[in-house]
Amino acid sequence: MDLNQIYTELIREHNKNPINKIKMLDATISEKGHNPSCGDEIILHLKVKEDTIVDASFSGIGCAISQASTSMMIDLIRGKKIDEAEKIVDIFLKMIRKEIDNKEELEKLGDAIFLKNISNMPVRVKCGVLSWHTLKIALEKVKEDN
Amino acid sequence: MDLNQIYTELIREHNKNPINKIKMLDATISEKGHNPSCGDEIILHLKVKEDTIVDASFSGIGCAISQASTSMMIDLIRGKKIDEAEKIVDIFLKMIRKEIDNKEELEKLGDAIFLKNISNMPVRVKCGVLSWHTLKIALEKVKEDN
Amino acid sequence: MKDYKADFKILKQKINGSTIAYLDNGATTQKPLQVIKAIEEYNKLYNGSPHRGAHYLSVNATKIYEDTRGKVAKFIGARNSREIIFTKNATEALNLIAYSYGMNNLNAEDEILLAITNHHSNIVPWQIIAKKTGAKIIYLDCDKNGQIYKEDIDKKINKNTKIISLSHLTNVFGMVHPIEYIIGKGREYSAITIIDGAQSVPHMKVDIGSLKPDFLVFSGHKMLASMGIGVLYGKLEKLEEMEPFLSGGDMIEYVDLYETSFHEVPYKFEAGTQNVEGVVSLSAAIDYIENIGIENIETIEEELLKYALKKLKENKYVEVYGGEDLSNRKSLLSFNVKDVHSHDVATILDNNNVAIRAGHHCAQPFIKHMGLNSTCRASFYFYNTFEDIDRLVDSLGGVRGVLGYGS
Amino acid sequence: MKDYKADFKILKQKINGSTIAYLDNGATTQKPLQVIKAIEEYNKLYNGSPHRGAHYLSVNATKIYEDTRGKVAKFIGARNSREIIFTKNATEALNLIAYSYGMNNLNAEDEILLAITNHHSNIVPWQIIAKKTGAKIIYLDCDKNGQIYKEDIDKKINKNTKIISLSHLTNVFGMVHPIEYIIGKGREYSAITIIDGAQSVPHMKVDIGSLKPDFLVFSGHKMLASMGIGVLYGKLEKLEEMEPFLSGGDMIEYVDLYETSFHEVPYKFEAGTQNVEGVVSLSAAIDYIENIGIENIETIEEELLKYALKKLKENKYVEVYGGEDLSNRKSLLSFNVKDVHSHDVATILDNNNVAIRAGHHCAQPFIKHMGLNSTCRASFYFYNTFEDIDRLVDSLGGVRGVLGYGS
Ligand SMILES: Cc1ncc(COP(=O)(O)O)c(C=O)c1O
Ligand SMILES: Cc1ncc(COP(=O)(O)O)c(C=O)c1O
Repeated sequence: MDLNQIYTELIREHNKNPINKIKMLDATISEKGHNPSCGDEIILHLKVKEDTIVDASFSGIGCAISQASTSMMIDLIRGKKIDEAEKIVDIFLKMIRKEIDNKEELEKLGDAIFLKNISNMPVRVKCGVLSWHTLKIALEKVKEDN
Repeated sequence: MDLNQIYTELIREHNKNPINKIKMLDATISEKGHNPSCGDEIILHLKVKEDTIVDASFSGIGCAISQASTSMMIDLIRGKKIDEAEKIVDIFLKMIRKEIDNKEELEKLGDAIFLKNISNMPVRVKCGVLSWHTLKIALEKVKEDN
Repeated sequence: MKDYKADFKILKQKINGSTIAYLDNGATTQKPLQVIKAIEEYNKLYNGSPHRGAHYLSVNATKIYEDTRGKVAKFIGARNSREIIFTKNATEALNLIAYSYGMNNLNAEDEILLAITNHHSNIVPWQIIAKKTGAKIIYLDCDKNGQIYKEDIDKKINKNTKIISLSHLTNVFGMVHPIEYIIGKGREYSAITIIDGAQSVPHMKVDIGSLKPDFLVFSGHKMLASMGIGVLYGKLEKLEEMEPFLSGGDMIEYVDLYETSFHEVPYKFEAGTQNVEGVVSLSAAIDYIENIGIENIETIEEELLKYALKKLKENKYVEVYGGEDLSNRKSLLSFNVKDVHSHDVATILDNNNVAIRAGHHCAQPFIKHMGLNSTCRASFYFYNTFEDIDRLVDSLGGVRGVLGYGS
Repeated sequence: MKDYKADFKILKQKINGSTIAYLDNGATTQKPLQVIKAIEEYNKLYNGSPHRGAHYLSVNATKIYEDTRGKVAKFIGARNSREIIFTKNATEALNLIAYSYGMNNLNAEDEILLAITNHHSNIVPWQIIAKKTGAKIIYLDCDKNGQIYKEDIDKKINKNTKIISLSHLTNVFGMVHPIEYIIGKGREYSAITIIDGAQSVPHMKVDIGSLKPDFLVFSGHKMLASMGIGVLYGKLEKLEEMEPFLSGGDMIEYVDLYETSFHEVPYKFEAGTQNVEGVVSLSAAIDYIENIGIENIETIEEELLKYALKKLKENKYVEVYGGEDLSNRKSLLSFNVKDVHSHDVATILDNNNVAIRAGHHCAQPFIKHMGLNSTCRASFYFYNTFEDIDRLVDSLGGVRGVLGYGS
């Protein structure tokens, strides 16, 4: 395994300068996600207006992979409609489970496509998918409230 | 191992014709001995007058070794003084534990000396010593009551 | 027949000039080279602490452990590998159910229905729970062959019955109990059913998917695997509502000073460092069994049982228990020799390197119920041969002589 | 230094071109050829069900099992082999004490004194017992090095303290706790003391005869033996007054329909078919350790620890916990790399075949108490070498670079 395929330039950047790691005081929902066996813990903040995620950010503690993955995800879903965001989450989780290979689909993941390699690291997969699962749960709650 | 060293003529006889296996209605003490892992169960009946075992018998269920050993023991202690009987028990248990080799001492065991070979059979030792332990306990009770 | 013993070195070695006719498989089975090799390989190449580390050996150990969970699920026809919990033996599995389910779900009106044929491991834990909860133990009766029967089952199951626990295949007389019927009855009365598969799973097809019990337990060492590894199958929804039993490392989510949240099923029930080595052996054992085919094992043992019953009948001093109907008998048989205690029989047979078991077989209530003091038991596995049985029968022929009885 | 690794094939194999620098011995140790061979030999020559049979294999298995009980007693300086009970791991042993002693001897006024440094296995069972009995859990504080201290111990032990349970050697910072002092205090206040020796027994002389705790627990797999075998030492008089925990086969005397009388100690606590194979491995492991000499193991590990601490200090981005005083530190150490999460460190080191552990090490309360989120832990055994430590230090040198930080 080449470490550079895991700790890519992008992951390093998102980890070192987590621009999306900031508390959001006017969030419409703040959803906690955790990974007890690792100790990773994030809180995902979303500001949703009607069916659009107008802003997103996160706080919490975790390894580089979970921090970067969260940050990339936020870049990707900010401004997106709820159902679009859900589709992206779906594609991401499928990519990690190696259930998808369609290039066109994968391109919808933007930078997050570079997280593909963590699917080869059983113990780190959980770090990579934590925020995506958390987003999924948060969006379901939002829809229920609507 | 030669089976004939275990199932000796004497053991066969005592097992087949357990002349000492008979309930005693006027026993001064009836002591139960058991061996849960085997299922052996004997009741030792003693008639003690002052410090003498004037009669003894047993009832119960068990393998040939426990039945014969009990029967031989009874032959040996019938009519003996309590302290003599206790000495004999002591010699017997020492013989089984291979802690004694003194011929003179061993001869006090009479026929029971032929049980010596069971000390080489870990799983059957318990069968052989059951009644002797039971006798020891019974005699202690008798002494306490005196 | 194929010479399966080629894989079992322990059965090929000579002790004082002869091999061992090993007929104590109900107590524990021997391990084929394939299992022994799998253990060795694990220890030489892959050993690590599962679930806890990010390094190569730990990742490997985790994978082996979790893959085997899936293999066990498939082997018994469970849909979800999360329904498989590893324990140290069948006994621990039964205790887990008793403490975790029984202790928290029973009260003084409730009844626990056991079969009189049960193994101590499926009686004593219930006595303890009954004492602590006030629940009542009721026993299913059996007929003279050691088989339970419908009229009695129908009579004893009622709306107070909360737990039904019994052997699939009994370990003294080798009776296949009508568990489909009982599980159905249990469902009708909303009682949970616990199947003790310690004797059945190694010897016959057991399919959770069609039987649908709430719980099933068995031990690895009775099916070619190591000692120290057992299995509890539980319906997911039951396991999820249960409290943990053993607690400590790995079964937790968050531990605070005074409160703990628990990990999900199945981890919730697996406290401390788990026996990966045992799991490896179970994995290799299942491969071995599936390679032969469990149906073939059933067929081989049927032949062995039939042959043994026929031959034993020829000795008029041997009384074999369990009756003539072979359709509900499997893999083992009990007998006694006239005038001779079972322990003497076992000792005399051991002298000929014929290994059987004597005594109460951890089933004192059953033995007593049958009016017996003890029995001799010969229990088979697929590697046994007609020759093993001939040696049993021949040795038995000499038993009464050794004790000085006319033949 | 002697090349002990010659006996550990797993540490000689190459994974992607290099051997593994195995520094996760606190989680589980590797097994020498002698232990692997003992297991193989047992399975090829002697395997049988212990305590139950009159035949050769069963008699042998019983003898091996009981002889090892004596060997374990001698190894830890216990006078009586009946004080040794075999469990599946240290966790089961602690649960046994908690359920069997704790549950039946505690009430609402009583206090359970634990160290904040305890492993989850020595916390969660007590939380469960506390909840069921109403007893209160009190924690011993520790200083910034993870060491507990006398003033706090004196303050927290009182006449309500019924149970004191703590690690001898802690598994996160590697502190040797002053257990002689605590055991003395416990005696003064008639509290029982339970020593978790999971980390100490493999690495230092532990002598029951001079320490005189009421209970001591440890795991075989952390001292060269198989997974699936653990030990509970208990004072005979304590064990005798305790109720059984797991129940079933072998631990009974007479089983009636509704009542059971139990076998004597230690059998009373060993339910079901026991792990003879695991016991065999423990026996071989003790032989191996005694062959080296536990004092020599202490010396080797002292050297390793000293060397590792010196070398790690040279990296200004690495913070090592536990302080300068080496007199009460042993066998393992915790650290963090500035700006890098422990899991990333472990992954990056794994890529260089350096095996350490990252996370909370089953000690969340301690980690939180120290204001940490997680640590990296390197834990040694006598077979480790300075070279293993050099590889650790070298790999650590590259960690920050991989994550894009200036050196
Ligand atoms: C201090 C301590 N106590 C208890 C345990 C539990 O040991 P096991 O997982 O073998 O039961 C461990 C190891 O995990 C430990 O380090
Ligand atoms: C029917 C039955 N149930 C339970 C057990 C207990 O199995 P173990 O001793 O492996 O826990 C046995 C075997 O001893 C058995 O035959």
